Amino acid sequence: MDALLHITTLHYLVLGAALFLLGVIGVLTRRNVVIVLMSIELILNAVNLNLIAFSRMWGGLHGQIFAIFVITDAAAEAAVGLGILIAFFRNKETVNIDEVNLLKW
Amino acid sequence: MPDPTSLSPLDLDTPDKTFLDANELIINMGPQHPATHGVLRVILRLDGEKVLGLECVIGYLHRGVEKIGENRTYAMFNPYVDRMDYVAAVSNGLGYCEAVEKLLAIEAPPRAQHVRVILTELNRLTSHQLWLGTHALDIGAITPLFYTFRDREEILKIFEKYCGARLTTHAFRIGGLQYETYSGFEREVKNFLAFFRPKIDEYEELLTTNRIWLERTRGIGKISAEDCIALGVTGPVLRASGVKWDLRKAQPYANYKNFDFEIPIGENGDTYDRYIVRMAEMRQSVRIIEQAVDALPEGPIMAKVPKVIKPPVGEVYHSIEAPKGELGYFIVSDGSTQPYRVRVRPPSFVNLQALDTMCRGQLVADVIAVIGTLDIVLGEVDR
Amino acid sequence: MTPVATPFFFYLLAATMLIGGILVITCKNAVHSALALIVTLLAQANIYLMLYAPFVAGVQIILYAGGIMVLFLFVIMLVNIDRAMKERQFNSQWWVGIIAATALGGLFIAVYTKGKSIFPERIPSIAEGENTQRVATLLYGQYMFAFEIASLLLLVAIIGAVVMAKKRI
Amino acid sequence: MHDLIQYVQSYLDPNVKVTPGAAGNMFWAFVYIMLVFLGLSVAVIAMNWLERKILAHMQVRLGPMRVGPHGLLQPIADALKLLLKEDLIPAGADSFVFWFAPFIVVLAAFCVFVVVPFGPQHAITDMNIGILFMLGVSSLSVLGVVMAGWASNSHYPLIGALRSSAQMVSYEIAMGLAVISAILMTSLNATGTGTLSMIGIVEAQKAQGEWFIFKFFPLGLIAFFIFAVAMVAETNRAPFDLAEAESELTAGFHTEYSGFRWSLFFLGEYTAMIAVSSIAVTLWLGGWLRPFPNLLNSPTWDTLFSYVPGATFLFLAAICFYNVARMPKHPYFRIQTMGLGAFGAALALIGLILFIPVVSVRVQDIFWFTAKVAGFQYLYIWYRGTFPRYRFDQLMHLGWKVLLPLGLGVLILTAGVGLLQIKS
Amino acid sequence: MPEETKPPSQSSPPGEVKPATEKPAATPATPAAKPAAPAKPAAPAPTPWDSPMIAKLKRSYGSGIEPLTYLGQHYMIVDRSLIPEILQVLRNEEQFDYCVDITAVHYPQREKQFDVIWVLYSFPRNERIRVKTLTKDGESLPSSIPLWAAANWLEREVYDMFGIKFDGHPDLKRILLPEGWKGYPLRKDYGILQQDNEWVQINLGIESGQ
Repeated sequence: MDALLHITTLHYLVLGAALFLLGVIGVLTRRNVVIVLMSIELILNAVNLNLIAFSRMWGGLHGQIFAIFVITDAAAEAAVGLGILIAFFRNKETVNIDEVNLLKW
Repeated sequence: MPDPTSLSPLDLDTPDKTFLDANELIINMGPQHPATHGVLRVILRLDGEKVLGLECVIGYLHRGVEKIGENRTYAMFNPYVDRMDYVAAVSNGLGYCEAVEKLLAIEAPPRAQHVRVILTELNRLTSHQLWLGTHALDIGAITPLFYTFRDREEILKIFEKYCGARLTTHAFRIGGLQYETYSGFEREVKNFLAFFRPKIDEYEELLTTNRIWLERTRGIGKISAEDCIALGVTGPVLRASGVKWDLRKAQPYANYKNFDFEIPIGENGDTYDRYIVRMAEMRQSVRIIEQAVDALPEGPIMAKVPKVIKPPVGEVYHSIEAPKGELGYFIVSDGSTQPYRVRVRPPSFVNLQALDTMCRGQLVADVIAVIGTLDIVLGEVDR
Repeated sequence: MTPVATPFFFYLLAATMLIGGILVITCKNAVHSALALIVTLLAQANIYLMLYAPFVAGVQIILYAGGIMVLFLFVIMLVNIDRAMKERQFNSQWWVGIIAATALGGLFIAVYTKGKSIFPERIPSIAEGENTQRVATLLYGQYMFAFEIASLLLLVAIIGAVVMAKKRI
Repeated sequence: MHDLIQYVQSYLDPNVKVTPGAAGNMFWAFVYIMLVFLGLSVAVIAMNWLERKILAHMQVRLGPMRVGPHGLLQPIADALKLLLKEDLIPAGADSFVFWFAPFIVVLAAFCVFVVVPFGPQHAITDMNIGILFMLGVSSLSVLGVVMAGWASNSHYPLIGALRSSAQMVSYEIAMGLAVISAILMTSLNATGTGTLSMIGIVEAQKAQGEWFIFKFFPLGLIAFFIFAVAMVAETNRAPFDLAEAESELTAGFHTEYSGFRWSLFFLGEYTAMIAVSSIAVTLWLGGWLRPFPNLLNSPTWDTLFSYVPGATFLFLAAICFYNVARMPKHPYFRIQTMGLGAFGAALALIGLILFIPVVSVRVQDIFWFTAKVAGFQYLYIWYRGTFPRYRFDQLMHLGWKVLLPLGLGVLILTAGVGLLQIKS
Repeated sequence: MPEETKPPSQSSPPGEVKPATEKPAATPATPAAKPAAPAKPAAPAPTPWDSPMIAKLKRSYGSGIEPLTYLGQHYMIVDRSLIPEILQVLRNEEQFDYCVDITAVHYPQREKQFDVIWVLYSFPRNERIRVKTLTKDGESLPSSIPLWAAANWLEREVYDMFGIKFDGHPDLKRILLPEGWKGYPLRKDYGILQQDNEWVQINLGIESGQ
């Protein structure tokens, strides 16, 4: 009980791992591109959670800096990913990732 | 085919087209829409927000005025014409009465002519005020509406005192006027003019140099003089494109030739120029009314008109400069008490045709500005 | 501000995050997924606050919830989701995905149970009031180069997104 | 029990100079939350009445006159009407999202006030990322707008939602740049470190003896101007009310809403207006500081300025009494006259209470802050009465091609000038 | 040809029938008998119209056009077959650049049932004329859209109200009445209370519009 009530770094890590797994399942199983992209966001957030938990554990701030970089990266990823999605949708009128099976359109 | 909902090229119920469709988007505006000034339906073909073309669907207010005219006597039809362009009812009556008078080969006495000019020009003021208020409201400025309506009220009070009605006045009779002016008519009109002059400046203060107003109206809905003439567009829209043509000068009717006034014209034919032209027209109307009141002659107000109006067989086309453009009446008489055919040439109807030309390449929000600047009245378009 | 009632809030936020995450990957409607993701992100911002990382929490709210997710919602509304909703939601290799994820989860559990001992018991506390200043000092000092690269990345992403999404260039 | 009393009393001690949140005093934090909530609700009701009256007088009409003296009870009547109206959920709408969207807008608008400093100790709490929190939370209201527009399952709300979200996201950038240039100014002190805390920003202005709007003239003024334009766009108000352009999109994203849920949007909009005005006041207009802190800083002036709150209320009361005297003397108007008189008397009483030095010292910060925010609210109404509406592309043009470069320029110049000042 | 066309419009058979039946209803209060007398001597007749333009037109088209003046307004009755050419000439050579109106009049007793009238105006000359032709029911006329863009809706309205077709019109469909309406309301045989009840029942779901 005490292990549950006394929140340590491990708790955050487990939470991050669970989130990461959810993201992985989403990426591997969903067909809707938008939801796949959102699952990737979940994965990135799980990573961020770990980084910040470790940063707290060691008392440094490098983890937070990395989290900020990851967020920047996520923004770039979302912008480009959604751009591709729009271009794809305009040509094929679908958001189904299974139909992205050609190297051209 | 007979299903009215299938009129449009787009079936609005099926959401198969999205905003990202690579080709074009067709959206429907109206007939119930706050910015279409009545029951006008516009089907827009859009590329994003850009208008590729549009089609007007009209007729929602069709009452068969021309058919009614064939089944009423000449005098009985007179009130009906007020209901076409209901914001400029006096102009409509003037055109109809003059057309029948021409058919009867009689002429209203000078005093009646003067009063007609006064009332018609006052009516032009009300029409332009209503236009200004609603046009500004369409573009998002809510305040001018209240200013114009405040001042319009003063004119409507004069109408009400003169003939008992404010909007659909039925002010004129074939051959002259039904009523002598009430005592103090001249004084009240003069007072109104003194009151109204600074009000035009007030309107202009609100809008003419307002940056947002300039951005919203300059270069919007441009139409060249050639296009105007080809499309039969008349009135302030034509004048804003730089054609100095006003029926009051070109083919004077009533006794407009006795008055001194100018025809304001624009240069670019855009929405801003039309605004400027109409504002200048209000000032000119004030000038005309002033001259007419000063020179109001004494005398009878009714020409010798037979009790039953039976014009000789023949046909006549008579047109006047209504606030919206050329308002023509084509009347065919077969010698009986009823017109054989009354044709109204409504300015709004013909001007509305130009909407497509004016809106191509503009944005959706501009369509609303352009509909406002055309100053259409659906009662007149659909008759 | 010292976090109060830490276990309670931790479990509340963790539960919110996990339920949100599950909804993200199971919802039929992409808009609902996006909303669930927003809930997850906001809960995570609160967890950052508990971890004495207020600046990252603020960035998380502004950038993720206010920026990226609006972009997502925007795109979902632009593309037609009606058809996608009627279709099958999971691909035919879904069981492979589940197995892979389970394996990964097993790996995590193994690592955490083994490596539990290396985590220090006492967590050193840092002055929260100076968090922003210290992040700034690091970001514009030690990580200057990385910062510049990140800004370049964003520029490339902007141009790339515009080029991708534009109809006619 | 005694501990509890002490716990409550501890914060009443005049020596306490921190916010209840910072002091860790849950009781007073809760009281403050309730006070802010109540105050905001009253402010929104008052805004509603004032907007109608001021707009009406700008447009040569009277505005509400029937319900209560000079329509004073009109907002309450309207609120009742809205509460009693049927809460429609259109067929085909996504009912949960539709139901939930207004709450997000309201929540986002209200949450901002957690860090708004009404005085050096009059704030719910003081976060050291205060301004970041404010911008972040207020940007969440976009989500509510988008959800409302999408869930209505109708064309006009969807277009309205897309427009307003694009607009809000775009103007957030210009807004952020303007905010950063103000934050840069806070670092012009001995240690060279600035602050993101709302209270810290005002304290910096106090320490530098200058409101940031006048700092590095005209840089502060330009930054303030950018923020003032962007905040109008943020709140979807005229002349940037494209999302609600009734001539184009009927009512924008809340076209399908009715009754209680619609009134939540209304509440959210007005609260957001007050919230962004509070940010502007805090960053540039010296927050709770009284006017002219550096020029007229003798104790005489302090006392003189401490009389202003009471005098203002007395002035308002005098207007009420003047109107009582002008009321028609017909028996029909008796209740109206009495109501107006009672309202005036209440105002006068508040005014008199504010003259008591003990009260005045504690409350004048709040008064100055509120007065400045009220000035912004008047500006909002004034804009609505005078400006036509921008077109969407013009709006985007203004946001991206005018305000954004201007904001960047101001930021760079502020940094440069600040650097020179530190060096010299 | 013109001699044939004029009399029917002057004798106006429907006009004689109509007032006889509807006069009591139309003017019940006024004494109908007396004022009929003074109106008689004032009946002016159309006089021939002569101008350089008419002379030129006469030279090329001869008896195909009959120019007349009535009450100071000029008009010409043009043979149906000459219509395309005459309008072309008026537009391009005589500078009638503004098509004011296109309309029609129905004379059910005549063999050529319809008068179709173009009202034209010239900005350079400040002159207004009317061109009139006679056409049978079911016969179509050439569209004048290539000459005046304004003719588009005006021709549609004539089609809508009279059922006269215009060849070459790009979008000739009803304009004021709904698509699918039966009958042409401004024809004399279409009663004033008449309406397309079938259309009303199908599309509006009510028994009748009256």
